[in-house]
Amino acid sequence: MTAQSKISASFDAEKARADFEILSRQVYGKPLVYLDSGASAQKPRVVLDAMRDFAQSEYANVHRGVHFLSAAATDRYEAARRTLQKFLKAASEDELVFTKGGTEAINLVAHSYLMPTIQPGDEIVLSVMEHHSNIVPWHFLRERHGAVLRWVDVRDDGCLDMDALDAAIGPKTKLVAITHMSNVLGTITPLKDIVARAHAKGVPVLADGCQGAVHQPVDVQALDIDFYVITGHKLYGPTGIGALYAKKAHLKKMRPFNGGGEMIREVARDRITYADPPARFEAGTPPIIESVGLAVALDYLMALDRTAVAAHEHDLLAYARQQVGQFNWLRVIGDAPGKGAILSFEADGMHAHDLATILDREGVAVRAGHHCAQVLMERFSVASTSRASFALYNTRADVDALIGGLSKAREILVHG
Amino acid sequence: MTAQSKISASFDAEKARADFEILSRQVYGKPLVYLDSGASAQKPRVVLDAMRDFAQSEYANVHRGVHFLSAAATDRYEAARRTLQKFLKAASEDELVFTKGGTEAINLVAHSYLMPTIQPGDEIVLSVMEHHSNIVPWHFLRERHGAVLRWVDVRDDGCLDMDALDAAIGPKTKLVAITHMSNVLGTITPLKDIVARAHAKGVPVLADGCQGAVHQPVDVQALDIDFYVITGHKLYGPTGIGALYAKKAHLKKMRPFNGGGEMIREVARDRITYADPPARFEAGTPPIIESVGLAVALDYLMALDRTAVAAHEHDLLAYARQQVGQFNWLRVIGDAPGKGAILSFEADGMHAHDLATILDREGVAVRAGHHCAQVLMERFSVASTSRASFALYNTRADVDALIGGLSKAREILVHG
Amino acid sequence: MDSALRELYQEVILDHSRHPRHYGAMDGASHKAEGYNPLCGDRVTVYLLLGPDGRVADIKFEGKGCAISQASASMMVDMLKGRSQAEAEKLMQGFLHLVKGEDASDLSEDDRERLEVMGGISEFPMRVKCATLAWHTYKNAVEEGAT
Amino acid sequence: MDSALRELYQEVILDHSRHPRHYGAMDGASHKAEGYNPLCGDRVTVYLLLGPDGRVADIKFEGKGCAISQASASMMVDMLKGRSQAEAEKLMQGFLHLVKGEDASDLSEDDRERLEVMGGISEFPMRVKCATLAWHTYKNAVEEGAT
Ligand SMILES: Cc1ncc(COP(=O)(O)O)c(C=O)c1O
Ligand SMILES: Cc1ncc(COP(=O)(O)O)c(C=O)c1O
Repeated sequence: MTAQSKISASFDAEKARADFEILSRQVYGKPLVYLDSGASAQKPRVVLDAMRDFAQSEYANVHRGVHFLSAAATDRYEAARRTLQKFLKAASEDELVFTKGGTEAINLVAHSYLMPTIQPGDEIVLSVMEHHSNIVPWHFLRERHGAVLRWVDVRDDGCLDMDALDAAIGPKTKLVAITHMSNVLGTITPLKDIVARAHAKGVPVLADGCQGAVHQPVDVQALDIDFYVITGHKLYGPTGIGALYAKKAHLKKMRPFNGGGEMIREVARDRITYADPPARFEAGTPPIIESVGLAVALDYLMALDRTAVAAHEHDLLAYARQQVGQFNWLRVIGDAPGKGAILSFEADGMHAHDLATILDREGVAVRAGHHCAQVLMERFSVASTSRASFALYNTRADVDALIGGLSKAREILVHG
Repeated sequence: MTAQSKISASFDAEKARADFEILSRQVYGKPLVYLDSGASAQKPRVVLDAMRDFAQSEYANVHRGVHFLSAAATDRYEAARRTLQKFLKAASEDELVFTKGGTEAINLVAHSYLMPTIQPGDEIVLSVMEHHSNIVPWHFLRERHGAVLRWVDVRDDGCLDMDALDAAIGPKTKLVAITHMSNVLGTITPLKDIVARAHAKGVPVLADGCQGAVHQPVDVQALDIDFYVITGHKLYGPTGIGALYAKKAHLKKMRPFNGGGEMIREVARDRITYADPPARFEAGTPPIIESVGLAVALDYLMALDRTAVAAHEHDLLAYARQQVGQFNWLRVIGDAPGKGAILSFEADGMHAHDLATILDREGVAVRAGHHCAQVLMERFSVASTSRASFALYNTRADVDALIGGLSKAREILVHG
Repeated sequence: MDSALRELYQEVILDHSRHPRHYGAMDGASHKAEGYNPLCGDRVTVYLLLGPDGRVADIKFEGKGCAISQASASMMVDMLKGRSQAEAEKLMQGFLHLVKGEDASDLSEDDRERLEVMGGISEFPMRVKCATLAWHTYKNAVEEGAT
Repeated sequence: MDSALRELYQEVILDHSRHPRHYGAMDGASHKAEGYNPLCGDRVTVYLLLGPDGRVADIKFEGKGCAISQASASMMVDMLKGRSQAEAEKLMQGFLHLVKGEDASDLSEDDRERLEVMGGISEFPMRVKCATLAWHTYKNAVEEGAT
């Protein structure tokens, strides 16, 4: 504990809190304790300022005009792509496609990469801890094209079962689709190892980095990963934007996703040709103002000492883990070594929704439910869990409020 | 002219201008004259304020939590849907699906409504003045499913050829996809009449209202239209959001579009069921902050006397039309009676891009190019046009600046 | 302690949720339906035996869920037993109004008194779905659940 | 009058665009390519006759476009004629640097002087593509356009 506290001391969460206006608000007369960043993170002032400033001084549609504002907006939009390239350490900015979110990015891969060639019996390997966004697009391929989903289990502590992964990847596997970090268990998957094993069998890998990219630096080249997905609103950025990283060789071969302006080369009555990537996959007016906000959010993150931030988040998790350890009526789900700062649990005699309601009245925002991970709920034989997820702006005081709220809930619901 | 000026006097454009901060900026030391609202409109302060206020005081993910912020955000998101319902006069809020923009809304219809049942030889009727967003999704159905595109011509003045429309709708027609207002010609199509003719033959109609809904009130029930598409950023709202209106009977039968969180009912390893509309079509975290901005933009519009706004815009168009009439070296493309406030033209000896560059240096922002309407360019045998598009915040002074800029451009490029 | 919370989790509610009345499956049910709340994964099954006159001759429920949904289901079966379809419908409408904080004066005085303990839910709009799950499931059973 | 604009639309440029040199199709071209700018719909076709040593024995172009793209194409054919592939490549790189406002000191003095009129484009980033269209098309013709 001491060592950890020492490391985390190098990140000043109190100072960071001041960047997030919403964190100083009250709910029901109590200070807000926001432990739902896993669902969506709050946005620092610089992000909101940048979006507003841009919208009221440089806004126009992109890629379409030669006039000043259009040029300025296009510059900002393309600069955002380069910021993202830097954030994910991609080889080329052309390997980054802006989407409306993480979900759309995964659908893009299902639709444009897999669907054109998938055959009945072809297999997609995925883990039982995937978010629905990394399940449903593959179910579509099952329903409509006869693909087979091969599920890789997790161990009881929430670790991915690597032997099961090896066993699942076979000659018919067309893709491994795996989360970088579970939004329920907090488990971080060994992506590099997974990619190596899959590539050894000639199988490409998609990582759902919607959670993973928030809590650790990502280097898509070092990972040698084929597809990597992020979403803006969890990265302290705006809603309405996400992105797909894909290796150029894949993008070049992928067919268009949505059709419309910007993604074409030439349109005639009876024939059509398409633009090169990434434009080919960005039909219509893109999330322009959102791209500006996302770039600032990524810059905000990159300007921090991310190792220190990670240490801080781990400290919060360890502290919370230790504190809930005193409650013998509470069962934590997910205890993988090195896991990210997410704490899911069940409490005897207290349904997750009742618990969340009571915590809410204490100002403590947690999530209750299946967390868009019903397959995982089934794996752990629960209908729902409560989840506290920690972000860079959380503190030990937030954990204390959670613990206090849990005791109160127990008092009301069990001893009441 | 007098009559028109009198009517337009009831809308105070100068006052409205004050709502749009960007309009008071300068470019190259000249006052900005923004005549590119057809590509994207500027956003009033109330919209930007509302988004910012929401993001820094009420933000969380929607539909997912029981906590205060999540409830507040969900309320705002669903209230935005009701505002949109009011704006389009839909029978039920469940008939409105939020999308990332107009383009995605049309793709949704192509993918979820037509694709599951389309047969080789089935026909889609569309006009030659469609935006690529209302062309490319149908080209996909042609390329991949053997659908046939039946093109309806426009007359030389830009009016839709209604006889050609009648002739095009036949027993194999599965959909009429038509713009409500051309983004190049300004032509407004007689939607009610079009719907009546199509329905008489049992054919549903999709209207691309990305431009049309900006310049006139829409009543989807009075039109009896099947699908109506809008995009936020042209409606003085944010980027990253648009919407599809669709009759409930259609939505109920449509299969999902993207797969992910929120759009499912139950997900298991080997089976899946989907949520009811509209959730079924809103996979993943939606554009939450954008929905708040869109609602405020629509309220802003609805609070205006829209007849007066339309009269004001028509006055600008008539004035501009009259002013360019003095230039015998300039040819206006699109002169349909009652057309919306868009002026496209060709100028002898001046390529649209050179013209736009010179106008830009005068502070005048116009669009040059094919305007994502290459089929229409071909119809009028031009490679590109220049386009001035007027919004509620434009004034006769803006027209004067345009006219002055045109003379200057002529001086440089032709007499220079 | 938050008074809204205290009202929501009244002793009566907690008691109903801990010791639900008429809990369990029913052999020989004439109607049956399963309700599901996708938000939390809660599930409830309602079993009905309707008499020839449509009266609720017997009713039971089964399922897992939060205190609110369990208590609501338990109170519902308690109160529906013996009612005619028209009476049941009236009770349901009154209940729906009550939990949404709307006017529930249609209810008989006795019904209103018994249901009053659920009135606190109107302060918790995110939980209204929990309270209404069993009722909607009952309705489904009657309308589409003939076994 | 805006000086950047004056520099962009210099007399030399306007003259080239109004009276393009070596305009038209070429019979017996050894290489040919079509370039297309999707932004504005402009199109240019470059015809080449490469000698056995790779030298540009003859070159012509055809197409419609803005003053910048026409002038740039016209100057390009004027200057490329007679050059070896290496010389042509060097000229092209220098030109690309010049219009982007980058260091173009690689160019010979003579070339730099002749191309200088295009330097004004660097002030108009949105128009750089217009200026480079013909050059990229030439390159395409050499690399993939053997007839
Ligand atoms: C692991 C994971 N994947 C995917 C998503 C989907 O992201 P979005 O909802 O932004 O599309 C989420 C968040 O909801 C997530 O936690
Ligand atoms: C007529 C028309 N339809 C569709 C669109 C596409 O809208 P968006 O780019 O917002 O998706 C536009 C604007 O670009 C348009 O003018």
